[in-house]
Amino acid sequence: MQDDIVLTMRRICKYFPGVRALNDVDFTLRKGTIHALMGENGAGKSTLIKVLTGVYLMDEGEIRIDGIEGPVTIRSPQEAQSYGISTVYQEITLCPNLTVAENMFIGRGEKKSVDWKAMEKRAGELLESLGIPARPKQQLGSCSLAVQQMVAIARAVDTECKVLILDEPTSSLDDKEVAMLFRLMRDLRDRGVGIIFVTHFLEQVYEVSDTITVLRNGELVGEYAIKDLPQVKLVEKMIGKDLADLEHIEKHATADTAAEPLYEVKNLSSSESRPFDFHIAKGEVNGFTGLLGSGRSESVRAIFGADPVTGGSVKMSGKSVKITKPLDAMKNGIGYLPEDRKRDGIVAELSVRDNIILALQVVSGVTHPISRAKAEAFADEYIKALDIKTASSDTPIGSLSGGNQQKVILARWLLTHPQYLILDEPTRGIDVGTKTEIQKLVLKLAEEGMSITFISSEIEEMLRTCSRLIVMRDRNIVGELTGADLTQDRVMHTIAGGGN
Amino acid sequence: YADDLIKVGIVNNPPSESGYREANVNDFQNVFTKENGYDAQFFYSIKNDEQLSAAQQFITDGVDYLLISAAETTGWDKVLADAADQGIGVFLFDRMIDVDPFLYEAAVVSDMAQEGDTAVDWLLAQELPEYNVVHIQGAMGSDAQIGRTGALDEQFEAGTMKKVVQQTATWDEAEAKKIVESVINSGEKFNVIYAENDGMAKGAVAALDEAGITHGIDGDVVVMGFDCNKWALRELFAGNWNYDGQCSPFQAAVIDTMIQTLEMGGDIDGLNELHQIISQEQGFDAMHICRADIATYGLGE
Amino acid sequence: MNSKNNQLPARRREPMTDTQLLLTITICIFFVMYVAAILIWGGGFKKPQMLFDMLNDNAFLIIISCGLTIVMITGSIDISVGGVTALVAMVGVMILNGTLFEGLIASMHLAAAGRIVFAVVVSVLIGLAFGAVQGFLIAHLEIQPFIITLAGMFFARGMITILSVDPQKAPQDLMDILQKRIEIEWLGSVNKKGVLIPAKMEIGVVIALVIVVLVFLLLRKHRLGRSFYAVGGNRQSALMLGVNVRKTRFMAHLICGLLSGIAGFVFMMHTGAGNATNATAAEMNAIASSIIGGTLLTGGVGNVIGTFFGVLTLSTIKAIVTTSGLRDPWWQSITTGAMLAFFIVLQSVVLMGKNKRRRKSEEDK
Amino acid sequence: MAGKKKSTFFANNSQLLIPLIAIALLVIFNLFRDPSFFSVSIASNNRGDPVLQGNLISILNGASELVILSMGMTLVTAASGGQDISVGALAAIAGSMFVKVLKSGTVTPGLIIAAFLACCAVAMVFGAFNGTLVSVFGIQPMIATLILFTSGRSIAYWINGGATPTIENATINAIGSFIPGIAIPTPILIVAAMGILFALLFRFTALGMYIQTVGINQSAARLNGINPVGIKLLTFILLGICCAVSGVIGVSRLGLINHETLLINIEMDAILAVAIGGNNLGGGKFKMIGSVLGAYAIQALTITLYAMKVPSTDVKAYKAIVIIILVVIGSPVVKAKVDQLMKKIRTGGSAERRQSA
Ligand SMILES: Nc1ncnc2c1ncn2[C@@H]1O[C@H](COP(=O)(O)OP(=O)(O)OP(=O)(O)O)[C@@H](O)[C@H]1O
Ligand SMILES: Nc1ncnc2c1ncn2[C@@H]1O[C@H](COP(=O)(O)OP(=O)(O)OP(=O)(O)O)[C@@H](O)[C@H]1O
Ligand SMILES: [Mg+2]
Ligand SMILES: [Mg+2]
Repeated sequence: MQDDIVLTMRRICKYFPGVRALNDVDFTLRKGTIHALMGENGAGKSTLIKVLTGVYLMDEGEIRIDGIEGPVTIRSPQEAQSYGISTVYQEITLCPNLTVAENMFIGRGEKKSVDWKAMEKRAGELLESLGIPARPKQQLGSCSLAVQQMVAIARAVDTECKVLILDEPTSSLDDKEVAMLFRLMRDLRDRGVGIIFVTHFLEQVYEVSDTITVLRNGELVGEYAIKDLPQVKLVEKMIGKDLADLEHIEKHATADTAAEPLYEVKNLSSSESRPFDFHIAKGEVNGFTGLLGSGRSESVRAIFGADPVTGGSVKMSGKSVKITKPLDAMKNGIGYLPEDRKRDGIVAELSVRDNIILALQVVSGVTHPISRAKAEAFADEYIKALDIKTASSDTPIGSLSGGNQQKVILARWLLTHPQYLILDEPTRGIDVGTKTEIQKLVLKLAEEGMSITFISSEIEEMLRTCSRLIVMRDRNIVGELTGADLTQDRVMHTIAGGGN
Repeated sequence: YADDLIKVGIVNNPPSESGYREANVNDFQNVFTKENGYDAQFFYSIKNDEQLSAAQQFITDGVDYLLISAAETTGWDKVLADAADQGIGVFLFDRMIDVDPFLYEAAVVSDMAQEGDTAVDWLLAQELPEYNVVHIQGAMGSDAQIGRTGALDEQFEAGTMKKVVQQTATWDEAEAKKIVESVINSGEKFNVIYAENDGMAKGAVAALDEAGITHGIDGDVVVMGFDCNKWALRELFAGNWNYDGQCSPFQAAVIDTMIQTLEMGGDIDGLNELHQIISQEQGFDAMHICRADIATYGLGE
Repeated sequence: MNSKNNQLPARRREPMTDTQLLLTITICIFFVMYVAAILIWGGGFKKPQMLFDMLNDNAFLIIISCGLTIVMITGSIDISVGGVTALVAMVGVMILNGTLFEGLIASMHLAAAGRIVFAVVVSVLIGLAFGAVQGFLIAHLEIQPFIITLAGMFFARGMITILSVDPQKAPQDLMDILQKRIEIEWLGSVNKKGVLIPAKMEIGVVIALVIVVLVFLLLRKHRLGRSFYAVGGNRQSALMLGVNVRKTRFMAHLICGLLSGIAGFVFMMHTGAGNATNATAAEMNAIASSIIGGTLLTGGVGNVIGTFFGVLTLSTIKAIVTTSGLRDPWWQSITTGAMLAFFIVLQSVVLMGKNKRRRKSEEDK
Repeated sequence: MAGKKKSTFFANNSQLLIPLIAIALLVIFNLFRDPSFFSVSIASNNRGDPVLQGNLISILNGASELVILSMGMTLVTAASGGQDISVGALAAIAGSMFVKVLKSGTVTPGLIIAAFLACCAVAMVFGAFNGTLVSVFGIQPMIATLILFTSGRSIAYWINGGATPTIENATINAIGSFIPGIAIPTPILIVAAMGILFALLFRFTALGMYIQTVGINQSAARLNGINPVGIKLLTFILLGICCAVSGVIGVSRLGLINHETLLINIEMDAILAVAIGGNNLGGGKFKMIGSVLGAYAIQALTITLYAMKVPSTDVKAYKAIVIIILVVIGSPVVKAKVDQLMKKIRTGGSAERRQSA
């Protein structure tokens, strides 16, 4: 083994029923480098990581680790930790019932007894130094998704490790937090740690990585030095074809926002949100923007009746309607793709097919079951249309890759043909190719007359799709931007408090 | 006024268990009333440990007398010793328990072994050409089961009767039916059903009826039960069953008298060395039973 | 964002977690109920002995409830605890009265004390055996705990009657040793004859209390104890956090088995009797006690102090019904059910109210 | 293509493996032990009507209440991820109501129907009580149903106010044993009817999907317009109806109700049936047919042990051993090990195929 190599994986194969998740994949990690692992949704990135950390047992191949004679077999994450591999998994894997401090220390070290004082002190220091807004004694379940993600990162970086693995750590972080994370990563790199970094944000890859390995359909495409692989090339390698039109999204003519609104609400409030006014015209795409925790999600949840509605008067196409629970909203042609896919979106053990038809089924009513044949047809249609990677429509959605799960949920709502669709972070965890596809899809649907509210933590994405942005701060609407005001600067300015 | 009343704690089995128990519970509820000078607390359970707890709490609660019909025959030593420490008089009723006789004032019980003997003697007197017995037992470990099983076991051991099957149905009618059904399915010959209470006999008979096997007077199978519920005696009267063993549920009056004697400062006399008072009981035969017997000795409605 | 950063980690009291709240409710209701019982029914409740009675009668239940709490925290269940308790009690009695292992005991020339020690060892071994086999099947073969432990219960109950259909009784001389009670003069009361009877507590209660403390420490301070919570909170996550999930689940069942074994011996010390219906439905009471004390069947949440008060609460409900002078048999269990219903609904309402309030207060911030 | 179909069938129904293995093992065992175990004969009962007889009939007949309860239990388990331990008590309450109404006058078919409706109504009310505690108050099912488990049989006794009231009536007898002229025991027919009703319910509504969704992810269910509270409540009410039907069967078998022993301890068997049927007791996906097979397997086991004259007190110990053997065979881990072995054997074959392609 070469001196600076900490980890080699050779000819790794991993099969799932009906899927070849990894096929003869080689991977090499060097000391003191940040190595980006790239690929489309379902390319096998997470699987490779899980094989490396003993969550899955590989079917073939060998793993060698610096300082250890011969190939190692890693049978559990615990063993992986003992080899100095520290991991942040894609789906947050912490225990919601334990405190923040415990989550950072459980399963580590050899000591048999738990020293709460010392542990909480250490956790407090760590949280503070990383600027994570959480208290050591706080129950993890009461933290927001972003904070949980940060805690997972804090745990991983605190471990004395040779290899640090970060599987999409940035998907729910804002720019500031991402910057902080990168500082940390560089610091660790300088101390000789080898870092595997997975993300779908290309800019981030180019910001911190030294090397890139690309996977496609479970196969290795190649390993490249960052300077040898410009962004366009990378995308080509990932999706396997030339996609020149990727960046070309033609924003459609701004819908007539002054026209009779399709949906309009005055003083809407829910148990979670403050009263606000909102409206959207037919064929309009608008969006809520703001910092993490500024109340974007709570606002759209109120529109959909996802949280108990406490007040407000709603009009659809000028007529007063009552929307207090999701079913009301669905009956009025509103669809809602929630931001927390795992908690609010997928029904893990049900098949992809059932997950796709779920909302349509509910709208049609319990006494009108969708026939098996029809369901098959719908499922096949959307699996094809959205290019969902799944062994079959019978596969439980839980075993799909994160990005593909998201597509299934999107398919679920598209199938109901809503008049008004709310998308809360629909592109989280989605690969670049598909992200663009989704943006295009949004615009196409709007052109066809659907009204869409689009929320994304990536401001560029929103600028590209929305014709009106509602800016939120501290759970209040603080501004609204349209037309020429739709620039990154203006948005940041408004968010920061210079608007109004 | 509570001071003039004699405080008694009565630990019994729940009346829902059987017609026999219902009669027994009613008997005690009717005798140990305010009008008769008692402040009575009742506790019902078929679980021995719950009965033990309740008895212990009655003791702490300061009752003057503790009346017990135990679910199981063992486990009572310490409770009764505590009662003695506190100067509480203990009476056992209906069922004996396995303790030192000096720990209680008197036991007013049925002699279950004798009930079994009476029934088995009756059976032997029938002089059947052969005895192939299906024996359905009550809840294992209860005084009634032990006594009624003992007599039959002797015959099995002596070889005078053949044990086709011996199973407990835990006083459960439906279970009894299943047991007999399985015997019928196995094709084994039997001509006696000895069920340790009426309900189980009824369950057994239902299985016979379904299989087209006749029973009762002139039937292929002799049916025997215990407890003398009115409905069971009617079956006897109709000739569907052959024998029903009586088990008197009425012990309250006797205990009442003894308590009154003790309260007057008297002594309870005429007890045997086990401090027992045995209820007078008999068995009924389908050939001899008359309507008056049903009215006099039948339990329930 | 910045202001949030500075404000949040500030040292302020953590809001009560659901567990702590449930624990508080249970303890409060227990005391309220007990005081009400003293005021309304007086009599026995005025004497400290009533509390000791409850402890004496339920020492075994406290022990198995501790075991169940552990198992439930890991998100599992053990239905066999009552059966194992009864089996151990039966075996213990049969060892003491010489029907079981007669030859072995004779060959070892065991005196009274030796016999008791032998019974203790066998009790513990039976408990461990049940725990180990069940734990192995559940943790390593990943079979649903309910099936395995229900089978365990069937097996234990079946073994009892295979060992002896007839009730067994331990010899009085040995019971005199085992049933020695701790007498507390100053908590005693005067009986009808004017003699002072001290309050009496059985050895089993001491064992139970020690176990409560040990389990508390295990759950709070030991690595294994924390792993129980992690595994119950989210098994997959716990695995990925580096917890040895299999070993943790195995240990939970092993400890639970061990505790059922000890509980069996304590039960035997209490009654000195072995019979088939011993500790009937004890598993249900143990589950109920744990839940009332704030343990969730879904795992990850629970504590053993709550369980202890859960047992006391259940037995107080029963004691109130027993001594309140209800004449009609059906009203006794209907009242028990109604009190239970009232209790758990109250718990749930307080919990929901708290969660609502928490949301409100966050809103106001 | 056909091969693919087949493999998906097994993949979809792999959970039925355990009950099917159970039944297969029992059949093989009994064939070796005593082939006449399976003989079914037609006899005439004491009223002169033809009836089917034999161990198979006893198994099918005797399991009826258990099968019906396990159907309902499956739904409750799926939706709420917990189990109802009050089913035996609730059946006793329902049976008690049935008897109460029947005793109120002369027994006519009209009265029987009225009695049945009354007992269904009562059982549904109590089911709704359990369901409300679970769905509205968020109480764990096992503890919520502990209330009726504790007091249900007393309520049953209280309704009738007597120990073991009996009803002698030919129609009732027909419900519990045989309808004159039909040789199949009526309880088997009732089970079939219930099965068909449930099949129709799931065929003509999307209830199955609703229940599974609620059981797997309540939050997602709510956000897709399903009312989890309503669905859970509904499953408890359906279970209530199952309790009522099995209560009526239980009462009719002997024309008597013993409030203390009617369907005693059946809750554990019902839960066991659901689990043996391959359903996850933590809720979510379910297959009712699995529970039904599981229930029959349990009954077949009991009857086999009875036929072997194992003392009924000891039956439990043997039952335990058989159950353990079964679930070990069906365990996912053991299955994976076997799969690995099979794969090793098959890799040789597939390599050849690849070469030929
Ligand atoms: N447990 C599993 N069972 C069955 N199939 C699985 C399982 N886990 C992953 N797969 C399949 O393996 C393939 C690779 O998935 P993986 O999660 O590694 O993708 P990924 O590259 O991480 O994608 P994403 O960017 O969406 O996270 C997918 O097709 C997925 O459906
Ligand atoms: N001041 C606060 N203190 C504690 N928690 C907060 C605070 N503000 C928001 N949160 C929590 O943070 C979470 C995120 O809030 P919300 O979803 O409304 O924000 P958002 O603008 O949609 O951000 P994002 O979707 O990017 O997380 C919510 O669960 C909310 O309860
Ligand atoms: Mg992934
Ligand atoms: Mg959000």
